[in-house]
Amino acid sequence: MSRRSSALMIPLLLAVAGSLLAVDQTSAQPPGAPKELKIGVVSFLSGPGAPHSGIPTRQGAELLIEALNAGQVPPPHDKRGIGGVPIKAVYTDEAGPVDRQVTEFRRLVLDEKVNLVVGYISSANCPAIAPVADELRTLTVFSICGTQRVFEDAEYKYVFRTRAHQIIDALGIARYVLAVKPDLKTIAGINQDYAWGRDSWATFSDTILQVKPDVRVVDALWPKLFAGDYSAEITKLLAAKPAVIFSSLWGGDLETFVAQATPRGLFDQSLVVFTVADNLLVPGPGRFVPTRTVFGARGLYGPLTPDTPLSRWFGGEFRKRHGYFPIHDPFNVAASILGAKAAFEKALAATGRWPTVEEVVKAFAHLEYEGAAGPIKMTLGKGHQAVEPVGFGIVKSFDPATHEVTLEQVKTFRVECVNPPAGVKSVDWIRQGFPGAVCP
Amino acid sequence: MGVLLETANLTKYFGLVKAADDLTVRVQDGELVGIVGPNGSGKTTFLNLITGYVPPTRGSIRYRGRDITGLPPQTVTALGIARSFQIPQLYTGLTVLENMLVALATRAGRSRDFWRPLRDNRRTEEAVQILGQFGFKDEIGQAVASLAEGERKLLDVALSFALKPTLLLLDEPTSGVSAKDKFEVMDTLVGVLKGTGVTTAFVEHDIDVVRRYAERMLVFEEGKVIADGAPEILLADPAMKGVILGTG
Amino acid sequence: MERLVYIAVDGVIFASWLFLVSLGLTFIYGVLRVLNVAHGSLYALGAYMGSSLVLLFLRAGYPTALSYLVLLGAALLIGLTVGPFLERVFLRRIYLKEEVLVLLLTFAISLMLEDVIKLVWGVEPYLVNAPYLALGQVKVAGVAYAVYPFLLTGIAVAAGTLVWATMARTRFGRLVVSVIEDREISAASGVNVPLVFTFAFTLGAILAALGGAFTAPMISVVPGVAVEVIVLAFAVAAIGGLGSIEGAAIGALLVGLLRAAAVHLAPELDLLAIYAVMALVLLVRPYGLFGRAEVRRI
Amino acid sequence: MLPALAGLLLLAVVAPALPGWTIFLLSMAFAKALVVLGLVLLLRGGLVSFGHGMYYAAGAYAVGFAMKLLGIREALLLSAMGLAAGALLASVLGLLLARHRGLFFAMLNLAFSMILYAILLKFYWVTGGTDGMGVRQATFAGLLPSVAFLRLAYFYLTLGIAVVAFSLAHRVAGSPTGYLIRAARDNEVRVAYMGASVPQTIYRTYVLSGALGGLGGSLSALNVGHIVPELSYWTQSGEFVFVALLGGYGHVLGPLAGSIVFELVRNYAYKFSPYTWQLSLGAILLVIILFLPGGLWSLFERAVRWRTRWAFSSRPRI
Repeated sequence: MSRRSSALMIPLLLAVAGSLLAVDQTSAQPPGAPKELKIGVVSFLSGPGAPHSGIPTRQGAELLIEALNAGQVPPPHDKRGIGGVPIKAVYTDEAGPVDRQVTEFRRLVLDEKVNLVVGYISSANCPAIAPVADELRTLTVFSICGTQRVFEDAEYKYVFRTRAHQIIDALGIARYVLAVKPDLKTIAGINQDYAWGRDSWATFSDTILQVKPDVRVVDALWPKLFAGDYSAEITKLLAAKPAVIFSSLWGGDLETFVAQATPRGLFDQSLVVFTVADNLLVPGPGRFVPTRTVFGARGLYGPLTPDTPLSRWFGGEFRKRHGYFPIHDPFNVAASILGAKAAFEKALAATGRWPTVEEVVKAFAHLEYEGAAGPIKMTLGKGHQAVEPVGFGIVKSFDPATHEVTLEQVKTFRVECVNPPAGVKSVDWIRQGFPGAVCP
Repeated sequence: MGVLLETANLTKYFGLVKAADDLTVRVQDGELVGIVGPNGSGKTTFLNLITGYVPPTRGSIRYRGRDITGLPPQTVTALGIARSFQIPQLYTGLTVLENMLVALATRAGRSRDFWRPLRDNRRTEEAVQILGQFGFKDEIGQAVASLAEGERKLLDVALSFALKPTLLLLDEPTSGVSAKDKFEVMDTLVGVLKGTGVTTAFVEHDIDVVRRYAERMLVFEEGKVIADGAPEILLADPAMKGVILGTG
Repeated sequence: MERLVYIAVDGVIFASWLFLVSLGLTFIYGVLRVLNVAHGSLYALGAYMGSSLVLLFLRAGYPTALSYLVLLGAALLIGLTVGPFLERVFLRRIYLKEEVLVLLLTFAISLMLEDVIKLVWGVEPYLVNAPYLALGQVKVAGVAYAVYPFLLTGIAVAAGTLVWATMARTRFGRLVVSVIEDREISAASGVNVPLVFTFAFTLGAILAALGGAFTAPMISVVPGVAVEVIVLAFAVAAIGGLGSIEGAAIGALLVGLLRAAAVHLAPELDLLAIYAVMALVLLVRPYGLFGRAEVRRI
Repeated sequence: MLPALAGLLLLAVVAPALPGWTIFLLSMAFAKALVVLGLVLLLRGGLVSFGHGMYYAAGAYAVGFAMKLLGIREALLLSAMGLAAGALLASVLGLLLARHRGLFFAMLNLAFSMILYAILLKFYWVTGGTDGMGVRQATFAGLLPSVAFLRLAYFYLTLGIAVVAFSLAHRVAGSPTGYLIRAARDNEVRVAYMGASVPQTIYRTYVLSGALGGLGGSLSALNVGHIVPELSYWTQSGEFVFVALLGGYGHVLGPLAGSIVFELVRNYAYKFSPYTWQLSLGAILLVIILFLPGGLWSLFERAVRWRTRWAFSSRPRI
């Protein structure tokens, strides 16, 4: 990824520009504005979710919020803070039982008096938090949460998700597989035995069979979450010799699986596709990404990140601080904060005074804005659920020094190809053969 | 005077050890029987067999003409056979009074009662009265853990007695009680029992105690009953005395 | 036919790991009658210490061949420091009190250690698999297996035999047994019971750390490994009959083989396997495979 | 008991003045305290269950399904169904568990709870798997409280049920069965030699305990509005055991004290050390265990011992 090198000097220029602009921005305080805007940032700070999702999310939020307050973010988000108001972040841990999360959300809103909440990674937490957000009339922007059901099974007024749901990963990677292996005969899956794993596998296999009904599903393995040992699963996959193996493993489980499967030659035998492969780029001793596997980053992130001024700046700054180009989690939380910023400022522009939360959520719905890695369109779920393109490539090489992979046969799938149209449930859409899908 | 308890060829092996060897014993209504014999001669095993704590290897036990062989302690006890223990078996976490109240509640078949309080006036009254008979006055509020060995012994007996049994089996009621207190303890016991006419068998080491209180004496050795009769007659025979004292 | 071979091999591999992680737990329970929840944390400490020491070792340019000794060293380091510390400072205070209370204490300790680990090693995942790769592969029934897991089997057997031999053959073993039989009497007969406890707990801690250290090369060591391992260790120990080493071995084999069978024959049951075994065993044998009910003297 | 009731009454009066998040926190504390109370009844018999999350989950999912499949929305009715679900499950498993003692009782409970967890997870097309299922707002006597009063309504529901449950439990603790379970803990042989059945006493207590667990679960489901299989995960059960011992089981009010303190401590641990809350939580609990082995309740006990010597003098030593 040669373009990265050029990305390094740009932030300097921006920093200078930002500090020059800074002067007249402080004076631009809209009428009725609070002196600071409090944002609750929720992500896994402990437990297995921390290393690859929670901590990167927090790091991304810290970076962006500091830069916003300093007015150092490149256009179109160069306005200081949110609507000129500086941001104060309150970070908290997403680990712990669901009732604890609901208590924590209420504490953030009613005790810490945060103006909005961003974050949440676990699909189990978002459906629990959303109704509470509406009850407390608090703008809440989910940064990840895989499941598509949040907005397909319910409607929320104050809740938004600024990244695409799980469907694009598994559906997109299925399309990718069919593109690079037109003569596909057999598939197998190894996914953690919980909702994310189930949904991902269902989406993948349904899509494959929908497009190519003669494909045979030879196996579906369900190791428990955080199993730690995959010898038996690997043995079975080696014996079954499927052409393609689909996996939505993430975090430590993904790394453990890769570590145990590589020496046994699983990746030489079958084409293994990982929807969350970018987790392997998180720095740490002994990192490696197996070559000749299909690399997914849950959207266009990590090595697939489109080259925009914002992505160049964010990626560069993040690398400076943490030694690697950000994977999807930091980009996602940045998109959530920028989405809130855009919504606030849109409402602000409309009313000319500091907006009420109702005005903000009204402005947020169906918003189209520049995210940290390309445009975000709030299209689905009555304008509360974003759609994104997605891309994949096959790993050619991995450089442990820079934590970067080189991909080949990179293919990206436009929004209309991998996201269901508004008002259609993903599952039905796949079963009906993707009506209205526009694919390259 | 009918037969209350009757064992036929009662035998118990622990591995190769014969703890009970072909015991055939009859106990009549209203008797006060002393069971003697050296350590390990099978006295306690005899009680354990009757009360179903261990099942016999062979033989049968009839109580009031009914076969109770192999019935568990709780059933045997419910039929009216109560026992005390060599090592007092008490509820150490409860007070003396509460121990007694539990005994009275279970006797009244209230052990499954979820609702009415254990500690009602009538029951407390009776408990205090029975405890009084056994010499418990100020201690009744104390936790059992704080009692002296002799008191524990008495309470253990008192609990068995409180069940209003037809047959009361006492396992060394005076062991652990100092020599001089022994007779005091036994006087209290026998005093209480006399009035009620409860048939009683008690295991005892001290032959003076047996001579003084028992109407009839069973002598155990190596799991067998080697003699059965009035204490004064049996104890007249020095050989027998040797056996009992374990010196023969 | 191959399938059976696979089930057997995969089963034994998983069983070895299970045995290794439950040995220390069941041993400590056997001697101290303490269900040590912090066992999982000691395992995690062993894993982190193992990976970071091997990492330094290799970066310093030493040969991978010796890294196995480093893993062993890491286990001893953790066991010999943290073990006595926990026993002397905390457990010591509440022995002979309620079993559950001690259990509670170890739970609080494990909570704290979870974050202590985070503060010492950070949250970045450790994947130090050089020792794993160094041993290469071997083909079994046409399928490539990494050799390392078989080393794990060896270590499990060795550790098990060692503990067993210590208990059966050495003076320390006899002391421990006497303490298990009756604390009061052995104390009265001049046995330094507190010291025996410290030794026993330390040995248990070493075993826990050993499990972690030698698991480290085959996994990515991340926060939360402690939580995942402790309940497995409990289950295996309970199945075997808490305190019984041979029981833990049989229990581990049972669970290992059943899980392997589940993966190969009915993947949907993978999650259930271990708890199903545990429930069935305990229903048939209320005190575990090798456990005995304590009969009250009357 | 009376001073405690007075305290709760006071709480009920001042509730509307309390900050919103504490209302919810207290509601959860009370709901969980019911499960813990169930555990404590067993603990008085020397039995620990590492699987009571299973009854918590049973109650919660009873509510979930009653709403989803039967369309029942009446709060009291739903709680009753949670209670029934817990009792039903316990009355079946109790038959298998009555023979077990000590850690094996604990571990068998754990096994069952994990099996329930797996079942809830496997039948994801009904249960929503680990993503769980939502629980809609319940009605009170047919009325749906406005958002402003919703939390308060749930709080009063939970508080009310808790007060009733605790009073009943207090009465049970004083009943022959209540004493007999303690007697069994001390000496099963003697219980048998009084003609009572230990297994039966355990069974009856276990069913009651399961019912309380189910009740707590149903209230938790109503308050949280979302239920997940993790309710039955062993870590949740562990938390309950922890709170039980934290509160102390010398008195049926121990669980209430323990539950409230635990929720508050954890809440402030999250607030003041979000990155190391486990360390803070662990440290605080460690101190309590080392210096208050009798649990929090023993504090209160010491205070009132002189007045109510008899009532407490015989609490199980821990």
